[in-house]
Amino acid sequence: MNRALLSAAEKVELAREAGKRTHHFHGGLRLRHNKKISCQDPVIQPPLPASLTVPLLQHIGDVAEPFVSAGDAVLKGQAIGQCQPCATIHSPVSGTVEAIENRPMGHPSGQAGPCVIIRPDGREQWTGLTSIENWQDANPETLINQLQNCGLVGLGGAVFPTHTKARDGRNRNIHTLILNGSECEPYISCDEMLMREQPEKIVLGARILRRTLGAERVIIAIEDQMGAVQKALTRAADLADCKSISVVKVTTIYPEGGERQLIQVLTGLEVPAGGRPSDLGLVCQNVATAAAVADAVVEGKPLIERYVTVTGNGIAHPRNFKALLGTPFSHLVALSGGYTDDVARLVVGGPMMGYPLASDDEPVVKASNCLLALTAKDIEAPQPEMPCIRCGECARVCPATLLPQELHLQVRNGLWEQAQEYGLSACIECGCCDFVCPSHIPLVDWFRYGKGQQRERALEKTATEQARMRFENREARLLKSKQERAAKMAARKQLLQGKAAQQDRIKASIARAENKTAKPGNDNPGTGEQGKLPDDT
Amino acid sequence: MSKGDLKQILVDGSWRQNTGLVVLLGLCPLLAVTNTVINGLALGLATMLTLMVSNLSVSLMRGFLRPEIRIPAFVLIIASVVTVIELLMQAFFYDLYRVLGIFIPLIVTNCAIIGRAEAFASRNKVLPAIVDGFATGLGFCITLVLLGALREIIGHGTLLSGAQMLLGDWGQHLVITIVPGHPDFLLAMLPPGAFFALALLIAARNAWETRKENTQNQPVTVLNTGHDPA
Amino acid sequence: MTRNFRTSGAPHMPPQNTIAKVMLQVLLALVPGVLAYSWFFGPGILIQIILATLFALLFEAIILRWRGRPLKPFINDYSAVVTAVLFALCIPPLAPWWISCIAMLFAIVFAKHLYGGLGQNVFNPAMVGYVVVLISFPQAMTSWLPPLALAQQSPELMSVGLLASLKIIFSGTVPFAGGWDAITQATPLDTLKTGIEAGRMVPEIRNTPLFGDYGGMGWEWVANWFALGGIYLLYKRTISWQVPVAMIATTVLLSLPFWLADPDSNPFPLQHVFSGAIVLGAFFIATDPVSGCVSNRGRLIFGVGVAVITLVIRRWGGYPDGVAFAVLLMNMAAPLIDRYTRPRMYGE
Amino acid sequence: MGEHLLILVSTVLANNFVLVRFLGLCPFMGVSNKLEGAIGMAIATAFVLTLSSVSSYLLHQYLLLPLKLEYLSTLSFILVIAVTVQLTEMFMRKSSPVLYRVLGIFLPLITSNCAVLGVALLNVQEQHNLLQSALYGFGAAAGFGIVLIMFAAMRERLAIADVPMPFKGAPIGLITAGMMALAFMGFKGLANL
Amino acid sequence: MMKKGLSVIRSSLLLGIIALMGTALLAGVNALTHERIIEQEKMRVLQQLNEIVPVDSFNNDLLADRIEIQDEAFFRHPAPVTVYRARMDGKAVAIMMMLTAADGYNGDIRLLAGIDVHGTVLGVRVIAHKETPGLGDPIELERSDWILSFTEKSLNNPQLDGWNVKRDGGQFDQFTGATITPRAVVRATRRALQYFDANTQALFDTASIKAE
Amino acid sequence: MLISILVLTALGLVFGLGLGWAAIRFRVDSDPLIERIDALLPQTQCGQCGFPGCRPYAEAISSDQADINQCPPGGEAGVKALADLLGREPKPLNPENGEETAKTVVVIDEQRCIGCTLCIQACPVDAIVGAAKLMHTVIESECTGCDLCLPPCPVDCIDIIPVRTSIPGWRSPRPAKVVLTQ
Ligand SMILES: Cc1cc2nc3c(=O)[nH]c(=O)nc-3n(C[C@H](O)[C@H](O)[C@H](O)COP(=O)(O)O)c2cc1C
Ligand SMILES: Cc1cc2nc3c(=O)[nH]c(=O)nc-3n(C[C@H](O)[C@H](O)[C@H](O)COP(=O)(O)O)c2cc1C
Ligand SMILES: Cc1cc2nc3c(=O)[nH]c(=O)nc-3n(C[C@H](O)[C@H](O)[C@H](O)COP(=O)(O)O)c2cc1C
Ligand SMILES: Cc1cc2nc3c(=O)[nH]c(=O)nc-3n(C[C@H](O)[C@H](O)[C@H](O)CO)c2cc1C
Ligand code: SF4
Ligand code: SF4
Ligand code: SF4
Ligand code: SF4
Ligand code: FES
Repeated sequence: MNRALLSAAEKVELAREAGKRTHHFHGGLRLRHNKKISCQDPVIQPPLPASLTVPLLQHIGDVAEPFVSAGDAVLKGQAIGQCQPCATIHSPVSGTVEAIENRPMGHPSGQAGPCVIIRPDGREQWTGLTSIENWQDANPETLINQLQNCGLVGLGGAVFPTHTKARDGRNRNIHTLILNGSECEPYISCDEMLMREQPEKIVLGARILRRTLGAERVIIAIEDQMGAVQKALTRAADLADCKSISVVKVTTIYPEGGERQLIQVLTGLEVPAGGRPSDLGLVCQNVATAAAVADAVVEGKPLIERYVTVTGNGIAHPRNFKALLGTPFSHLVALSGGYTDDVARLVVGGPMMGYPLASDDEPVVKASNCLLALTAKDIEAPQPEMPCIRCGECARVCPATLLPQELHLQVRNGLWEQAQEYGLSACIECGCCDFVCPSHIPLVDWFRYGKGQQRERALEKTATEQARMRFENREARLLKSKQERAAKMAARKQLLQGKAAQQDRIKASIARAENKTAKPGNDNPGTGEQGKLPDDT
Repeated sequence: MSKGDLKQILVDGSWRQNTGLVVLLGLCPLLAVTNTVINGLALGLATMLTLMVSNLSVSLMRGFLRPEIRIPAFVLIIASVVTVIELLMQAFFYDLYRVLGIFIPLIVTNCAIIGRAEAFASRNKVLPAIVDGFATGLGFCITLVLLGALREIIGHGTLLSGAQMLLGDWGQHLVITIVPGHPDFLLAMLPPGAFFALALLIAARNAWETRKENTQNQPVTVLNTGHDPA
Repeated sequence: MTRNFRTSGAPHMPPQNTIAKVMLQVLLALVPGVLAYSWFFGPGILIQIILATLFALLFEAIILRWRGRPLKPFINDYSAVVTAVLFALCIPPLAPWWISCIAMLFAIVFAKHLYGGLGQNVFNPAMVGYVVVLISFPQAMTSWLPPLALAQQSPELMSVGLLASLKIIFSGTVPFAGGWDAITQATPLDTLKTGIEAGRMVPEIRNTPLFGDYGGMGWEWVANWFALGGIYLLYKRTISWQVPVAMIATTVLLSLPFWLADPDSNPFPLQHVFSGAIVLGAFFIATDPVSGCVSNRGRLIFGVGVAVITLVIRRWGGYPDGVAFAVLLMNMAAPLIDRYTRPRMYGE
Repeated sequence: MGEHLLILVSTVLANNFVLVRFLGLCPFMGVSNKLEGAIGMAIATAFVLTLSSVSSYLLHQYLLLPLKLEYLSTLSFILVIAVTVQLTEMFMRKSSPVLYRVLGIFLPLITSNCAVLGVALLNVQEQHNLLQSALYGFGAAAGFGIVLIMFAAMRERLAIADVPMPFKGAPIGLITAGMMALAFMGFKGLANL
Repeated sequence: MMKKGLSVIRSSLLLGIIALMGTALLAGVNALTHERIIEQEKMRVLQQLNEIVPVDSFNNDLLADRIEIQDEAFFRHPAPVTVYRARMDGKAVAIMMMLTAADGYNGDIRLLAGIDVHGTVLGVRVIAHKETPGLGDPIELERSDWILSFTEKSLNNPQLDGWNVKRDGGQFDQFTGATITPRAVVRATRRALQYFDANTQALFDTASIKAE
Repeated sequence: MLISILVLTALGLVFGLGLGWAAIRFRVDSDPLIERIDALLPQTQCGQCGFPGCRPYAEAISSDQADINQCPPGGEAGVKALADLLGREPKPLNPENGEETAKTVVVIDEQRCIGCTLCIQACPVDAIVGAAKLMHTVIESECTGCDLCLPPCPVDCIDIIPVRTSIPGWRSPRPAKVVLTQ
């Protein structure tokens, strides 16, 4: 059966069988896992740092407007910033707002942005929390509002506001919620630790989300190397007496944690290009998001802390933390025994998709799942960048079945239309192509650049279109008013010269008649023909 | 029309806007008949003659031609001139006529000629038109000869072989052997060699022109590994 | 404690594969075939490989210098060596030294660097070099040696040792009485072609000692060893299966009906495969990533195209073998094929 | 049948008009920067070439030969061609202005595409009959079109390649054409016409 | 309407006038050169013939005194063989046969073979061929003297089996790497001699002169 | 000889007639090209091209009244796009029309604005709002940066500022050139 040829409805039907058996996706890489090193010790909650930097942009969307100003006292969990319809930002501690200023804020750009700097008072005094104890009976809309008020965003990396996704899901007949626990990038182990330590919370979150979305069932997808996790999750599901949750193991292959790839593995179907999982009746959320949902709904706790892995060959004692948002990474590094001597690069996220940090002063944000310290040896390339030899390795591993070698040339040379046609926007920036390229071309950098340019061009195009319309409207308006004025003037004139005009008309008709007789050779001077003449010339 | 203008036309036609090397028109004869210098020279002269006569006539007629018959009219004029030349060659240079073959009547379609008629002669007075025809023809002829020389030397190691076809029997003694005992390098004689030779000629001209332009501008030796446009 | 770090885009694990490794893999895969070649046909081929490599590197260095490009990374990538070796495998083992020189000039300078160098050439450099010398010096390029075994058997032929080979290659003259005619012979494909054109039957032609079990004597074994190397490359995923499979399958399938219809004037399909450059071409030449197609469908078309053109040239054309021309012709078509065979993207 | 096939094979492959016979090179070099334009040119040329091949054959056979006016063949052929082209041009300008813009100055210059006159003259030289003339014209145009389109696709790749300065543009185009001619040498002997 | 009609007529008139002037010019030049062109064409053929048969050995009009024979079975080629006869004061001196060998490497080879009345080869020339340049083209006189090796030979010098290339046990050299081309030329020449031998009478028969 | 002259003259006449007829029959009336050219222009409506707005310039290009290199806001990229569409060679911007500059917008200094409405009348895209005698504001997202509102302002209260970029508006930079030295 060719799954690509099915109709949309058939695909949704088929997607209901998600998880029954696993499928393959194109390409991908088997990478060394390197997760063990950070899973040896239990997760600890670090002591409070001297000050916390809470960026006002920790999600996809606009920068939040702060509610507080320098000098204000804040309580733990108090909302300190919001923008409609983004996720709310909360204070992770109780203390004083020292300043609101631009600081490096853990954004991939490395740019500074508005942050609230809070000095903790050490009392850890919570603000008043509103929880929804009886969530089983609550209206989904109430739940969604609760998620929004608690500042929930996807913790799998995209930090997309959860309430938006949930609200959209309610309108789209979601039948299956997929919890993404297949943390596929090397080194990162925060989701695994979470699933080991708090399976009940994840199951609870899954049930709440299921209700919120109106889905029938939940699939928790984990990697086949996480044996203990499966047991823990299944036990938790059994304890909750929840039949609709199943735990599915998928083979470890990067980037299977990518939503589209995971869906392909679970259903054998592809999310339509330019579409979303909800087109198949699916919603995918990270397991940590689910745990945070449980906290938010049952305890009313906003999203102020998350699991963070601090690992890599550049860290003396890699481990996981349950860190408050806003904690500087340097604080966590110090608690992990500090750096080794040959540390050379800091990365937030995994080695494949993470972004580099210029300084370890930057704070933990909602998106920070891992701080990876790499040594010079780790990042040393055996060869400089060379021209592409079109070997096709990149295309073989590309999970989006693109032709990275062609895309690269198109982006590099600004052939935007062609790049569009070759699916630049379908690139998930997974880095597989980059990793195998024998020419060491920074393909993903090029694709990120290209996608940025394309977005820019699209914006420009709408702006241009808008300007054109406004210009044309204005022209039309001016023309109309001019004509109206002229008509008015003419009417006045006519009124004045009524008589004279009449005489003129008589004169004119006499002249026409004379004209006719003066041209004997022309026996058919159709009036239409004459009328058209001025146009013709 | 001052002397300076005419000189300008001469330089433009024969070097700056050289049909073969810059404008890339008239490529077919340029590649097809240049396996020896003499062939090139002969066709070059014939083309030059055609250009001058056609420019002259087009310039004379420039007042009357309406757009829809402009091209047919030019073509008619050129074709007449070329046929005359063809008949004369057939009568007086029969061997050459046979060697150049179909490319003599095809002078008619040498895009350069109609191009000059259209772009220059139909807009200018008679004298500049003739000078332009001469200059363009000269440029074309020089290119033909250069290309012929390049191919003949590389291919055969000789120059001016077959001169008797153009000059009569005494031409036989003009043949110069540049590389004695040259093992024929057939590539130069075959179609691919023609393309390569012209490419090299144009590249040489480009290199010459750019060097002239920026003698003080030192070329940078650090360059990208690949695909970035300059 | 604040520390500052160097930044650079993801991924943060540099690829371990390099161009040099890829090219060395190809060279390694060629070793069995080359050894078999010199076993069956004498040491001339080894001299040709060394010569061609030296010339290739020389021209590569000169042109890199002229273009103002760094020498080291581009000399060390071994791509010029692959070009040289593949070219050397196509020419008669005793071709004079300047053949390599001229061919490498065209391969490295014209076909490769004028197009921008490594990775940007449209045509297969080795084949460009080969075709240039083939059409320019047909005599030198058609003076093939018979297999050593045959030369030792037949009274009118001489076998050529290492010293004699050196002498012939560098002086261009034959130290034996009887000249070239005493040491050279037409290749099996040529014999077949001229034989068929002269109206002889294929079985009858194949009865001459020049032929082996299914290909030419000696040639079939060389082809086998090249195939082995090719399979190694397939296993290593240095080449993808589409080109070799398409090419060999098409050769068989297309020649089969001809053979079935008239076995007397058409060779057996396997004979097509194992004579001439089909095997070498299928695994090493048509697979050149740079001048080939990028998509899998495109590669299939490429392989089919090479095989079809080769057979057409063999059957109706003026050359006994057409692999080199076929590869160049498909190189020409590759950008066009690429334009129309973009693979289906995820979700499309 | 066989003979007609031979004409096609010969004009398209063995004696390709552009690469082997050197006819029609100006549009070959001029309209090959964009694949789109090349395809348009190929189609336009196929149309004009077949049409003018036939009409000039008719002219020659039924007017010039009976009247013993062979020496007027060049003149009258070119006239026929110019008119065919002019009509095509006007038609195209009306029906597809964009294509018309893309082909730019080259459409009127099909007149001076020597392939067109070349076909007419060669038809006479080789004493083709009507069908043969039509096939010859069509084959020539097909050969022209095929190499033009492939050339254009290659040139799109060349446009973004790191070609050495003096070779940028026309020279590398010519080198490529030379390589194509080299490849076409392989068809030598394919059709011994 | 009027204007449009006028412009049509005007264009056609103009084109007509230009055509008229062009044609007038051409007709004039043609009239002047016509004779000479025909002369030139004749000269060319004569030149080829004279290379083999000395001009002073005959005094008839070679171009007029010719016959065409068609014998596909014998010559192995469908093309007619043109035979020019040289006579001195009406007495047979030699013939020249323009024949075609089909078995070249790349198709037909056109040859001119001169045979004197005693059956001795006066000379052979290759008129046209498509053999591989560099391999098969030493049959041209411009490339090598090989073609001269036929001069003075006849059917019994050498004996019949000597009329072969060396590789086939005959007397004539082949070229290194190319046997097919010389083989074809040798065979064609031998056939010409054999045909002459068998049909000497008929070949010189004046009755078959074609009316020009 | 006479025949030949007659024949060819007749041919010329016939063809001339045919062409003349065709010239009328196939005359081009409208030009959809204008739309396509206009679509490539930046719609800044600044008039630097020498035409009162982008569309008039598009019309001028299509009728060969103007060259393709006269629009500074479109920049080199714009010229190239036009050249591609029209099958011409790209050329550098005509310096007479101005230089390609970074994109800007304007703001009205609300303190100094006297509410004269002169700028509103000048703005080709209605990007300024305000009423007579009241303070005016530029809608930043709709301003094309054409600067046409500057000259009429009697109190010089309009300032040009670069387009503000925010962090969400951040775009990945072009990867650095890899430089390999000899
Ligand atoms: C290449 C790639 C790899 C990803 N890997 C993971 C992963 O390992 N775990 C995960 O939860 N999300 C991963 N994601 C994010 C998922 O695609 C998806 O956005 C997420 O699971 C949705 O859940 P959230 O909204 O709760 O974050 C990855 C995304 C991409 C593009
Ligand atoms: C209602 C809605 C639901 C979405 N659901 C998902 C989702 O499930 N997974 C995801 O990765 N992105 C989701 N997105 C995000 C969009 O697909 C898209 O990635 C986002 O708008 C950013 O677009 P940009 O990066 O092109 O600006 C959703 C967006 C909307 C508006
Ligand atoms: C491309 C090519 C062209 C050839 N051209 C000719 C030719 O024109 N004439 C010829 O006799 N042999 C030609 N040959 C050689 C014949 O195929 C054949 O090898 C030769 O005639 C046999 O002679 P030998 O026994 O001396 O080797 C050519 C071979 C090749 C590969
Ligand atoms: C699988 C493979 C096959 C290759 N085949 C060729 C070949 O046929 N000819 C050649 O010149 N280079 C070949 N190369 C080397 C390299 O791709 C070539 O030098 C580039 O074309 C130079 O830009 C090959 C390389 C690989 C990896
Ligand atoms: S892996 Fe690298 S070298 Fe190979 S095709 Fe892709 S981009 Fe080119
Ligand atoms: S980064 Fe983009 S192009 Fe590269 S493998 Fe991943 S999806 Fe494919
Ligand atoms: S110069 Fe200004 S008005 Fe003219 S086209 Fe460009 S943006 Fe539009
Ligand atoms: S506000 Fe000023 S600069 Fe902006 S579009 Fe209007 S007139 Fe132009
Ligand atoms: S000269 Fe042949 S097309 Fe221009």
